[in-house]
Parts: sequence; C-alpha cells; structure tokens
Amino acid sequence: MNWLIAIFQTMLFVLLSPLLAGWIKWCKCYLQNRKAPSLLQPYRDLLKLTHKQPVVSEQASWLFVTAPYIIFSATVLAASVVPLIAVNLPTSASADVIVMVGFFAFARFFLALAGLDIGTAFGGMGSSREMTISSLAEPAMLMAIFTLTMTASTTNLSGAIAHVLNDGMVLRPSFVFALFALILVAIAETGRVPVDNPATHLELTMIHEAMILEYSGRHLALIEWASQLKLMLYGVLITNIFFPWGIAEDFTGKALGYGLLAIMGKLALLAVFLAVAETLVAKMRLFRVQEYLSFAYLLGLLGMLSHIILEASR
Amino acid sequence: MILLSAYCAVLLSFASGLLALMMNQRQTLLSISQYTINKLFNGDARCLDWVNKNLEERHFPVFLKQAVFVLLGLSGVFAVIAGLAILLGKGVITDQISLGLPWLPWHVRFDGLSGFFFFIIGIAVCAVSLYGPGYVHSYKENEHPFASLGLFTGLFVAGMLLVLLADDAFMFMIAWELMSVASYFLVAFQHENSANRSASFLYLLMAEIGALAIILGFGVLASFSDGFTFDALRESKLSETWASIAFVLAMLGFGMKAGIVPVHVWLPEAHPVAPSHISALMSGVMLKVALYGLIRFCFDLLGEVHWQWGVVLLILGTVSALGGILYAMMQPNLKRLLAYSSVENIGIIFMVLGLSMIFMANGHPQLAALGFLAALFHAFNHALFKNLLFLGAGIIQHQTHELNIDMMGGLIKGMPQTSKLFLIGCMSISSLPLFNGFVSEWLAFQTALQVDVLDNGVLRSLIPVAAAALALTAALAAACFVKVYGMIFLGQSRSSNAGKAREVKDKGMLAGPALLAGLCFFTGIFPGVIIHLINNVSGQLLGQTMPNDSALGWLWLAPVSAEQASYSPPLVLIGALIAAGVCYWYLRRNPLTVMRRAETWDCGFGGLTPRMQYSCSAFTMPFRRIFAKVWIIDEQISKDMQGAMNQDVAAVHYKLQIQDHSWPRIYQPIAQGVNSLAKQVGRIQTGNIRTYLGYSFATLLILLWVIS
Amino acid sequence: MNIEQTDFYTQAILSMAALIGLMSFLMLGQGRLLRLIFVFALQGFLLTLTTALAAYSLQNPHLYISAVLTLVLKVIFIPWMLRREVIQMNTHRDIEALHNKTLVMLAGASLMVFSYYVLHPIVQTTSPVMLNALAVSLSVVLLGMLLMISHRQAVAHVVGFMSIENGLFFAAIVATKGMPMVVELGVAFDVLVAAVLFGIFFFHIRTSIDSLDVDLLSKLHEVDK
Amino acid sequence: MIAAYLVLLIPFVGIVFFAVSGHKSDTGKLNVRFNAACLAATIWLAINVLNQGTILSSGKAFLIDPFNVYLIVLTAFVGLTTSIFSSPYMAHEKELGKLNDKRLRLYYSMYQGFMLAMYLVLTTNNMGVMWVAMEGATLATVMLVSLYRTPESIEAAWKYFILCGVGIAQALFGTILLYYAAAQIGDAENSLMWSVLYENASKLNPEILEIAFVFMLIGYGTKIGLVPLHNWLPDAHSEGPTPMSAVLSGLLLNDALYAVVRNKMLVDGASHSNMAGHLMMGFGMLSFLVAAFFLHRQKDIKRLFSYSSIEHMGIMTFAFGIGGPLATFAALLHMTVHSLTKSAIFVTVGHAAQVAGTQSIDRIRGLIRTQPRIGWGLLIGSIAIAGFPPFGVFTSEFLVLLATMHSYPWLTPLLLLGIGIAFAGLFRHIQPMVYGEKPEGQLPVKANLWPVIIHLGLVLWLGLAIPGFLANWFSQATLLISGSTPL
Repeated sequence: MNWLIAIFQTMLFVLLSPLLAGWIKWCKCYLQNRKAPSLLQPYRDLLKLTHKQPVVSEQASWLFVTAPYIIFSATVLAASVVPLIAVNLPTSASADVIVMVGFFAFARFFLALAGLDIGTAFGGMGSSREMTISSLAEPAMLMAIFTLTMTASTTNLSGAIAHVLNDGMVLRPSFVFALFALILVAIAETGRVPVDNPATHLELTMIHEAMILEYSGRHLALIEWASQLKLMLYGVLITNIFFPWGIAEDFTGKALGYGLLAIMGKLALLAVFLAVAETLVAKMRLFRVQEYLSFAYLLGLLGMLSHIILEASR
Repeated sequence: MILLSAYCAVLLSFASGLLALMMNQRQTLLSISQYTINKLFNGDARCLDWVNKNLEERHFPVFLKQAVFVLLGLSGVFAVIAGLAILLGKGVITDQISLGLPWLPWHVRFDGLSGFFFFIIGIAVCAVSLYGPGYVHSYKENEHPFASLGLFTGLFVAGMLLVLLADDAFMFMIAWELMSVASYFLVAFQHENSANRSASFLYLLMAEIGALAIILGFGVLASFSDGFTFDALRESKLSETWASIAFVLAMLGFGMKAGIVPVHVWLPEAHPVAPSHISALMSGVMLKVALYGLIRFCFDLLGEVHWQWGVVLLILGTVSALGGILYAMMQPNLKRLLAYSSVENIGIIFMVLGLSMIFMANGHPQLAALGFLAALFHAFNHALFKNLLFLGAGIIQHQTHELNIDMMGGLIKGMPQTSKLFLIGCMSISSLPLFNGFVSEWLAFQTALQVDVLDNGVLRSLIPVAAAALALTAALAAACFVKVYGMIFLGQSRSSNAGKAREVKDKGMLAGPALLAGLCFFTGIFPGVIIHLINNVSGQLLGQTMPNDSALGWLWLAPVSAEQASYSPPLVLIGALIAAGVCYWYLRRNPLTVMRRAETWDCGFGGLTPRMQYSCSAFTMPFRRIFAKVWIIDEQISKDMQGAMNQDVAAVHYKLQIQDHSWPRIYQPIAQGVNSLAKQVGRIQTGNIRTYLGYSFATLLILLWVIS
Repeated sequence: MNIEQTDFYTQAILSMAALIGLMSFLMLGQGRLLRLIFVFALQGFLLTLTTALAAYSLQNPHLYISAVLTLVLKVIFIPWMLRREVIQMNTHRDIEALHNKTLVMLAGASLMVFSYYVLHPIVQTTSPVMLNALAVSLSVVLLGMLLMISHRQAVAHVVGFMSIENGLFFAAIVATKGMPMVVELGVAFDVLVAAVLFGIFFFHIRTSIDSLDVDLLSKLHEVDK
Repeated sequence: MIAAYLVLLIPFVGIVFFAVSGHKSDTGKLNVRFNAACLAATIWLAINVLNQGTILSSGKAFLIDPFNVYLIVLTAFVGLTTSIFSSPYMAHEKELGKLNDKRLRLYYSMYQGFMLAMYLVLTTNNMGVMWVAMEGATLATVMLVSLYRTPESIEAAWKYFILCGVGIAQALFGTILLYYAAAQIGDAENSLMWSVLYENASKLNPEILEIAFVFMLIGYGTKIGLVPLHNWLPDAHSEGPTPMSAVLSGLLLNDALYAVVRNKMLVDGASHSNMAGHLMMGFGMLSFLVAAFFLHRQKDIKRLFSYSSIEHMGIMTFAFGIGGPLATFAALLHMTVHSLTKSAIFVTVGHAAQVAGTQSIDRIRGLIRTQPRIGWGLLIGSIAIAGFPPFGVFTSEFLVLLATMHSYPWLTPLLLLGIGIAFAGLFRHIQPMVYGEKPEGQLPVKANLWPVIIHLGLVLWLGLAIPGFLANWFSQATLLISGSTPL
C-alpha cells in the first residue's frame, strides 16, 4: 500500500511538472503584458514532440541516443525521493538527500556528455558552462541542506520534513539563511534568469539550450520534461522543507488530498514569485555567476554557523 | 593455511620476476625442462613436444611473457584468497622468518587490516596480469627488454605484499623500500625519454626522504620501547610531544608516498611515464600501501590518537582533494590527469581518516569506525576505478600512440568496448549513484554530518566546511571526467591517429578492465559485502564496528541508524530500470518515429570541422577564470599578420602553460639552495696544498685548544 | 724545580731542546733554500747528539743504532739529496719572498707557548723536564707544519716534513727513552723510503710543471673559476 | 697462528716476486693467485678464530680478535676480487698505450705491498707497528696514484703524499704520547702492545690519552678522509688507476678507521668524559654533510664516488662516535658493506670509463644500452650505496638512524638532510650516465664483472640476513668496543 502511494506520488510529480512550467510561463506573460498561452501548452508540446520523428546527427554515438532516457529516469528517481504530498513514504528510505543530489549529478553528467558527443562548438560550450555552474552550486546547496539535516539530525528528506513539522513554528535564523541559499542555488541549477535564460537561443548566453541543440523528437521531449521536473523538484524542496504545513502525515485519502492541494497552492505562489523575479531581474554575465553562487555558499555557511553557534551551542 | 596462501602470493610474484629474467636464457630453460621431463615423466613424448613447441625461437617470447603474467595473476588470486580468508576468519596470524638482523628475525603478522589491503592488491594484480601480456607485446625487445620490466614488476608486487605482512620496523622498511626501488626502475623503464629520467629521479629522491622520515618515526617509538617489533612499539609510552613528533614524521613519510599536497609533485611526473599497467598499480595500489602504513602507524602503533592530528589530516586532505582535482582539470595529458586525480582521491581518504581520528579522540568510537569505514571503502573503490582508468588510458595509448587529450576525439566509434569500460570508470570516479565511488562519498558525508556530537566549537564549524569542500571536489571531479570522456571518446577525431584507432585485438587487455568495471558496478550496488569486510577490520583495529542497522534488511545501507540516513542501491537500480524501461517502451512503440540520421546543423556556415569543437583548454576555461589563483597560468596569444600594412590576421597562435604552485614556491628554492650551498662548500677545496695543510694545522690547534 | 738542581744529563737535554727549537725558528724564517737545508742538517745533527747522549747516559745500546740512522739519513743523505736538487733546478740563488715574515715568526712564538699550554695537564704525572722536552718537540712539529704552510717551494716542504719527523724523534727519545726497536727501525725505514720517493717526485714535478713551486700544483680543485 | 704469519708472508713474497720477475703477460693472473692464496690463509685464520676465540701470538706481536678478523678476511676478499678485475683492466690500459711494462711491474709489486701493509695494520698488536704499516700503505700507493704520469696524477700523488705524510706524523706523536703514558705504569717493552694497554686502560693517565687521541684522530683521520683533512682523497682516487681507487676506498679508509677505533677504546677505558666519542661524532657529521654537498658538483665519475666514500666514512665515524651497542654494530656492518659495495662500484666505474674513453661524467652516456651489464652494475651499485634495501648499506644506515634517534634526537634532522642531499647529488649524475640512448662511437669493452656480481650479491645477502658467525663476531666486537651487545 505504502509502495503504491509512493509510486502514485512519483507519477503525480512527473505529471504535474509541465503544469508548473505552464503556470510560470503564464504568470510571466501576464506580467510582461503578453498574451499567455494555455496552461496546458507544455503538455501539448511534449505530446507533439513524442510523435515527431527524431533526427539525429551522423556524428552521434549510442550515448547521444541513450542519454535522454538516462537523464529522465535519474530525474524521476530524484523526484521519488522528495515528499510531495506525504511524508514517511518507503521510497524516501531508499535514498536520502545526498543521493538526490547524486541523481542530479548523474543526469547532468550525461547531459554534458551528450552535448559533447556531436562535436559542435555549441555543445561543448554548453557542457563546459553547465559543469562550471553546477560544480559551484553543489557545495552551496549541500551547505544549505546540511544546515537542515543537522537540525533534524537526519539526511532523510522525509524525516527532516517530519522533524520540522513536529517542531512547529520555530523561527530559526539558520533556516532563513538556508532558505535563501537554496533559492539561489535552485535558480542556478534549473537554469532560470539571472543565471540562464530558458527562452533564449542567443549563442553567447546559452547554457542548457546549447547542450540540447541537436536533440529533436522524443529525445527532446524527455529532456524538456526532465528539466521541468527538476524545476518542480526544487520548488517542492523549498516549500516542503521550510513550509511543510499541509503535507500528509498519514495515508488516508483526506490527508493526501489536503496534501495535494497544499502543495499546489504553495507551488503556485512560489511560481508567482519566480515569475516576478524573472521579470524584474536581468540576466548576468557568465563570469559573474561565481559571485552569485559564492554568495549562496556564504549564506549556506552562515546558516550552518548560526546553527552551530546560536542554536545548538553547548 | 591462510598464511601459506599469503606467502604463496609473495613467492609467486617473486617467481614471476625471476622467470622474466630467463628471457635471454632460452637454451638454458630448454635443457632444464628437457632434463626434468626425462627424469620425472620418463621422457613423455607429449610433454616434450609441448615444451619444444613453446620454447621454440618463435614462440618463446610470447610464451614466456604469458607465463610471467600467469604467475603474477596467480599471485593476485592467492592474495585475494588470503585476504578474504583472514577477513572472514577475523583472526590474527603471526610468524617469524629467519631473515633480517641477528637479534631480530622478520616478524610477520597477518590481520584484518593487512588482509583487506591484500584483497585490494590481489584484485588489482589480477586485472593487471590479464591486461599485461597484450600491452607489453608492443615493446621492442632490444630497446625495452622484458626481463627488466617483468623482474621489477614482480619485485614491486612482492614488496607491496611484504609491507602488509611486516610486523617489525626493519622488515617493514625493507619491504617498503623494495616497493619504492622496484617501482623506480619501472618508472625509468623507457629511459630514452628525458621525462622518464627526471621523473624517476624525483620519485626516488622523494621516496628516499619519505622512507627516512618513516624510519625516524619508528625511531621515536623505538626510543621509548625495547625493540623494533611492532609489539614492542605498541607498548611504548610516549609523551604527547613525542607522539606528535612521531605522527608528523609518519605523516610526512607516508604522505609523500601517498601524494599529499604539497609533497605530491613526484606523482604527476612519475605515474604518466611508467608503462600503463604499472601506472595502474602505482596509482591504484601503491598509494593504498602508503595509506596502510599511515593507518598502521597511527591507529595501531601510536595507540592513543589526538584530535589535533585529525585536524591536520583533515586540512591536508581537504587541500589535497581540492588541489588535486583542480590541477587534474588543467592537464592535457591523460595519464598526468589521472595521477593528479589520485592526489584528489587520496586527499578525500585522508579527510575521512582525519574525521575518524577526531571522533576517536573525542570518545565516539562508533563514529570513528564509520569514518574509518568510509576511508577504507574509498581506498578500495579508488583502487578499482583508478586501475580501470589507467588500464583504459593504456589501451588508448596503445591504439592511438597518443596521450594528449586534445589530439583525440570520437574514439567511441572505433573502440566501443573500451569506451564503455572507460565510461564506467569515469562514472565511478565522479561518484555518481549506482557506482561504488558514490557509496564511499556518501559515507564520508554521513561521517561529516555527525559533527553535532562534538563539543569543540572549532571542530563543529570546521568539519562542515570540509564537507562542503568535499562536495566541491566531487562536483569538480565530475566536470573533469566529463571533459576527459567527452574529449577522448565523443565528438570528432582531432587527429588522424585518433581517427584510425580501432578496438584492441587482445582479449586480455579488455578482460582486465572489464573485471574492474564489473567490480565497480557490483560494489556500487551491493556495498554491504565490502562494508562487512571492513567492519571486521575496524573491529580488530579500533575495537568497534559500525552498527549497520540490519533492521531494514541487507538491501539498505544505514550507517548510523535507519532514521538518520539510509541508501539502498539495489532499489534505486530497480527504480531506474523501471523508469527508463517504461519511457523507452512508451516512446519507441510507434514505428513511424524511427530515428533518422542527418548532418549536424552547422548554423548555415557550411562544413563543421573537428577543429571547431571545444578543446580541452576551452572546456576548462571558465574554471581557469574562476579559480585563477590556484595555478600559475602562462597564456600567450600571438597573431601572424599579413597583407597591406600588416593588418590582416593570417593565423593566431595560442599557447597555454599551467604550472603547479609548489614548484616555484617550494621545490625550486630548495634545489637552488642546495646548488648554491654546494657552490659555497666547494670553495673550501681550493686546489692549493698549502691551504690544505693550513686546514690540518688549524684543526689540530683548535682540537688541542678545545680539549685542554 | 730549578735547573741547577737537576743532573747533568737533564741539563744537557734541556739545552739540546732549546737548540733544536731554535733551529726550527731559523728554518721558519729562512728564504734561501740552501741555508734552509743547512739549518735542517744542523737540526739533524743536534738530534744525533741528543740520541747519543741518551744512549750513553741511559745505558741503552739500541739508541746508538738510532743515532747512527739519524746521522746517516737526516744529516747526510737527505740534505745531500735536497742540495743536489736545488742546484740542479738552479734555484739556489732565489730568495723566496715570505709574506708577513714578522707575522709568521710571531705565530711561531705563540705556537711555542701554545705547546706548553696544551701539555700542561701532563705536569702532574711527570717531571717538568719531561714537560719541557715534550713541549719543545710539539712545537717543533707545529713549526714544521707552519714552515710548510708558509713556504711555496717543494724543497721547503720536504724540509718541513722532515723537521716534523725530527720533532717526533726528539719526543720519542727524550720523553720515552726511545721507542721499541722494531718501531724505531720501521720509522727509519719509512723515512728512508719517503726520502727516496721525494727524490722521484721532484723529478716528476719538474718534468710536468717545470718548477718546484707547489702553488702551481692546483689543477684539481672544486672552486668555480 | 701460522695462518697469520702466512697472511703476511704471501704478499711479502709477492712484492719481491713481482719486483724481480718484471711484467709478463700472465702477471695479472699470478697476482690473482697470490691474492687467492692470501684469502685462503685468512679463511684458515678466521676458522681458527672461530674455533678458539681471540688469538694472541706468543710474543704478543699479533692479535686476532673478533674486531679485526672479519676485516682481515674482507681485506683479502676485496683484494682478490679487485685483482680479478684489474687483470683485464690493466691489460686494456696497456693496449691503449697508457702504461708500459715497467710501470706494470711497479703496479703489481706495489699492489702486494699495499696488501701487506693492510694485513699488518690489522693483525699487529703493536700500536707503533700499526703506525709504521699505515705509513707503509701510503708509501706503497703513492707511486700508484701517479702511475699514469699525467700532470694531474703527479699533482694528486704529491698532495696525497704530503698531506698523508704530515697527517700520519701527528699520529706518530699521538703514539709517542701513548707510549709515554703507558711507560709510566708498566714495563717499557710491552707498553705499545694494544692488548696490554687495553687491560690497563683504566690506569692510564686520561689527560695524556685525550691529547694523544686528538693527534691520532687528526693523523689517521687524514687517511679516513675526514673533512677538513680529506682534500687528498678525491684527487688520489680520481687520478690513480681504478683498481687502486677500489682498494683505497674499500680497504685503506676502513683500516684507518680501525686504527682510530682501537685508540678510542683505550681512551674510553681511561677517561669517562666520552670526549673521543664526541670528537668522532663531530668529524663524522661534518664529513658526511660536506661530502654530500660536494657530490653535487662533480664532473669526474671517480671523484664522485670518492666523495661518496668520504660521506660513508663520515657515517661510520659518526656511528662509532655515538658509541652505543646499536650504533657500533651498525658501524661495523657499514664498514663491511661499504667496502664491498664501493669496490664493486669502482670496478664498474673503471669499465664505464673505458667504454666511454673518458672519466668525464658529461661524456658517459647510455651505458645500459651500450653494455647492459656495466650499466646495470653501476646503477644497482649506486642504489645499494645510496642505502636502499634490501642491500646491506640500508641495514646499517637504518640502525644508525635509530641509534641517533635514541641518543641524540636533535641530530636526526641533519642526518636526514645529509642523506637526502647526498642521494640527490649521486643520482643526478648516475642517471644520465646509465640511462638514455646509446651515444655515437661508444663501444663495449671486454670486462669481467664477476667481482661486481659477487660483491653486490654479498651485500644483498647481508641486507637480508647476516650469517651466524659474522653476527657473532659483530656482537663480540660490539661488546669489546661499546661494552654491551646490541639488545
């Protein structure tokens, strides 16, 4: 039964992620005085892509063709770890937050390799930048997460969220820092403005798009879907860790339903914030990203230190 | 019985070395074997035929090489058997061999720690001996005689195994130096290249200084005890100062061998120039022997550890890990890159060992055992994947005659098997989930996150920072190996050699790496097997095992408790297979959407050439800008001008040289200092006999004055 | 203890010691090779006298043999050989310019004091006469070395070398009433062989550098030029 | 006891025989036979000592105890193997026209003369005779150093002669003082007998003995090659014929050290200030360090190894100076392994110089490719002398380090530094010579490398396990010198 709920939750994650992407796009359009596409537009795009015949470069090897599947399943696995509507699910015991970061690394590894496989300048450029940013983002993210896990004394996400829930409303300075750090990292990792712009194909600024330039058809669909999933994943991570209220603690239908509603509401709100931020902020130069990320790292570190000094001092 | 197989492992490796010496003694071998067959088998015709056939002029070299590697492989098998047996039996076996000093025979002790390293060496040696015959085949006998290669390989392996068996300082040092000297000759094997000569010189010099430091470390212990046996050394009662001096000496000595920054410089010089299977052994296994020495010295002989030592290890480990991977990233030479990456991995191991020490000294033996576990597991993993990568590099070099990453590309098409094996190596070393590298790194993080139990505020804030550095290291490693794999195997070939490269013919050359790759994957999925083995080691050495919470069953890995953290690689694997399987099935069911091949999009400019691809230095350019202070970067761009008024650019030349800071900061001043001191000292010998008489005269007067 | 309280033998020995010491000083300041050799021969002769005196007063017949050996070797053979060499090389008219002659002489004088100072601890176990004799012989040894250091001519080096031997010999006779016979014979044999070898070397050095100036023998060195 | 006389008689006959018969084509082989006979006699002597313990001849003229018996055998052994090497080597030199029959006659005769002097130094019980023999060794070899009659060799020989002569004269003064001290307590006739002196050491006047020791140390120290008295050594080694360098390095230096240690035993018996030990430590350390620096600057291959000899003599002197049982044992072992290794190296060096036609390090290249046996011999010999196990030099250096750590821990950094610098200095020259491509015009020479193989084999054996009887001698000698056995 628990396993079924876990699988159901993962499916839900996968299915809802295009909707979140659509919602963000909708909000942005609204903010920028443009006519917004339908909320379901991302679903349509994905469906369309799966029906198209994929065209693959002559230069491509098996790795290029396999990579989308690997990327997608790694992201799905990461999603299975994160509590969406309920905590204490069995999947979260099979992998903790460090493993989740590992899944992201796995997906990124293959994405970067796929970018290099064709042998174009764009692919290499994208891979190089992606690996640079992610290797700077990873310590910042772990720093933020460690603050959380040390407070909860577990690296199990589900356990950590349950811990925060049980503590009730406690104002922890460390969490404030960690929250901001995680938001900054999430923006960098999911390729949003100001680090990357998912909507542009201007060669000098591309990161994510540069790597997947050669993909088409179902391969592109998988990769797009995976990145939407990743975006949602970070959103859930942020909201559920720092504002876990509403999430189901037992597996009754009612609790689960409330959990779903709560998370949708929280995500919708977060998406609005994201859209506002993306509208207000301009994209940075590539070589200012390290300042941005080291700021995130600094926040994470401050969080950690305030946890050690202010909250758990002996 | 266990000890016998350990001895067998040592003797077989010796025997393989000695057999290699028979390379030029075909006639002798022939007559000996004919004689023995006539005596023992009454001249059995089939035996004779077989011998005659194999010892024929034509077959002999191949036959002998195979025989040598078979012996070496057997030695590896015996080492694995002995190691496993002692680990599962949880015993300690001691023995004495009547060699050595008159009052100090060689003491032998085989316990869990030695057994575990025996196991590591055994696996590596097995893989290498599968790989070896094919690899050495390409050496020309008159320039690179197999006799010396085989002899020193055998001695090298025997030396490493003997280090693990030693139970007194004297035997330990003999075995230790045997290992160093034998590997020195292997580094110098292709001595017509000046790189080999200077690398081997540097290597031997640092090995010598390191060994002296270790001897002095033992000396400190021996000064406070009666004897050089480890039993006696364990009993020595040291003051804290002397214990710390001993620790620093051991740290210096073993750290030099292990390649800790800043005494790592020999490593990136020596490993690339040795034959690849030797680099694999040196990088994969010999560094582990240094680690063994440090563990034996600190945890076993010194007895009580101090948390300050742990901090030293932690800091040095962090610096090495970060430095190693950052330097690795900038190397265009594949084997050099791998060597620097070894520095990184050793750094990680040292970090975790440091954590273990800190926990140990603060009275948390369980967490110490956890750190110890992570360290040993990472050592094991590193032995597997670094071996695999070096063997892969050897295959690449063998097929393309090239080690410069910038000259490769597209090998995935010509060398499908190698590319897959190498990919597994890259994934393991980048610590991606499902592979073994991830498990040890995960354990390392878990250890670091237990910092809350400590009382010391400095440690509590220092350790998480180190953990974040570990995260950075892991991410950089991933970037580095994306570069490696992408530049070598993917894209289009950047040189004609790479374009022409085909898969190796020799099955053994693939079998060796395949064995290692299989083990990487297997231990990534079922880490419990190895953890069980290491638990026995830490049980013996630290008196504490990791409380592997078996409540969740064998599928889970829960180092501290199931509530705190757990990881189940088999379930993850199943999940991944399901997810990938579902979408694969779903997306490919429509026959209309069969993949179509087309030209790569070239932005409409026409004609993509391999030179348009990102190169190695281009890939790492962002890192170079961000971490600019880490290296000494010499970047030169010059333009050839032509045309009227010399205003058109005809060609652009780009030169990039990246150097390690430790050279100009530490080593060059030392070398200059020695030279100039030598020059000053040389001035006393003027050549004039009257001056010399003056010396004697003055000495006499001074001495007479002194004594009266 | 004053000298008037001692017996005649001791008085004689002390006078000899003084004279031998004086000879060493004379050699040290000598720039002309032939005179140097002459003074050396004189020192040898004094040594012979001392030996004979000791042999006579100590009733020790084997010292007579030593005396004869000394006479033959150091008074006749070696000076003759050296003289022949100097004349052959045509250096008997040369005066070696000594740098800081005064300084060398002062150094020689302080060496004498130093010898007394060094050997002073021995005084508890022995008579002052012995001490004096030993001190003189030590200073002869040291002055011989100083002679070699301050002179550049190979001939002067040989003289210095041999005068060191004289000092040793004097110590052996005065302080210990002669070494065992086998040792004395051995030493004499060594001196003889050494003297012959010196002769051979003069020849070789002359053929190789056309001079006997040892400062020219400085090809083998470790200095960056 | 007959064996001891025989040991002295055979080389004496050798001197006369070679001097009278002159050089013939088989003289080299005859020389080998003389030395082989001598070795046989020394082994007989050693067996006697093994059975009876210390032997003192009837007139107390000769004393064979565990301290010198192994040195005697070692001397005979190195003498033999070097003569095996020298036979084809000198023949080759004659072919090159560097030498003629007359000089070879001198060479072979003086070879035996040198051996005689060495045996006499070791066997005699009389400190005076020891001095005579030591001086005799100088006289025997001085003409051999200038055997080639080049200006350099004459210069080297002259320096050797004068410096060692003046030096050894100091030793005679020391001997006289010793005699003087001894004569005050006993009968004059036996006063120079070491065995008598040793028995009565505690009665000797310590002040006189200390002064005497200073003279002895300076005197014999000149022959050991202690810095700053060492200046003759590299010159003599580099300019003489290589077999001579081998025996000088392998034997003469050892025997001079032996003489110093014999005297140190007396001083230690008389005085308790350990002044002798401290002086030896000081000189040893200084020689060791200075020689290590000198190694870096060498351009001549034989000079290189002569500095290495100084360095090792420094270590031994230092170890004897420390004086504990461990250090003494180490020093005794080091004497053995160093002379075996160093003479083996000089054999290969000689051949290497013949292969390249020069002694200049810059022009000796690619030996392994040119003549693998010589190249490997030189390389492995250098590895052994640099103190790498499993060669015996390592064992002794290991023990020295531990003993220093035990007694004078603050000196260990200096030792560490010195060994490191010396190693670098040696190998920066060795590596280019043995490695690399075969240079143009370098041809293999006829060489007998069995001496090298046997020597290095023995050193390897000593590094792995010290045979019982030798260990026993070492322990007894240690007991004799330091007052207790190691552990």
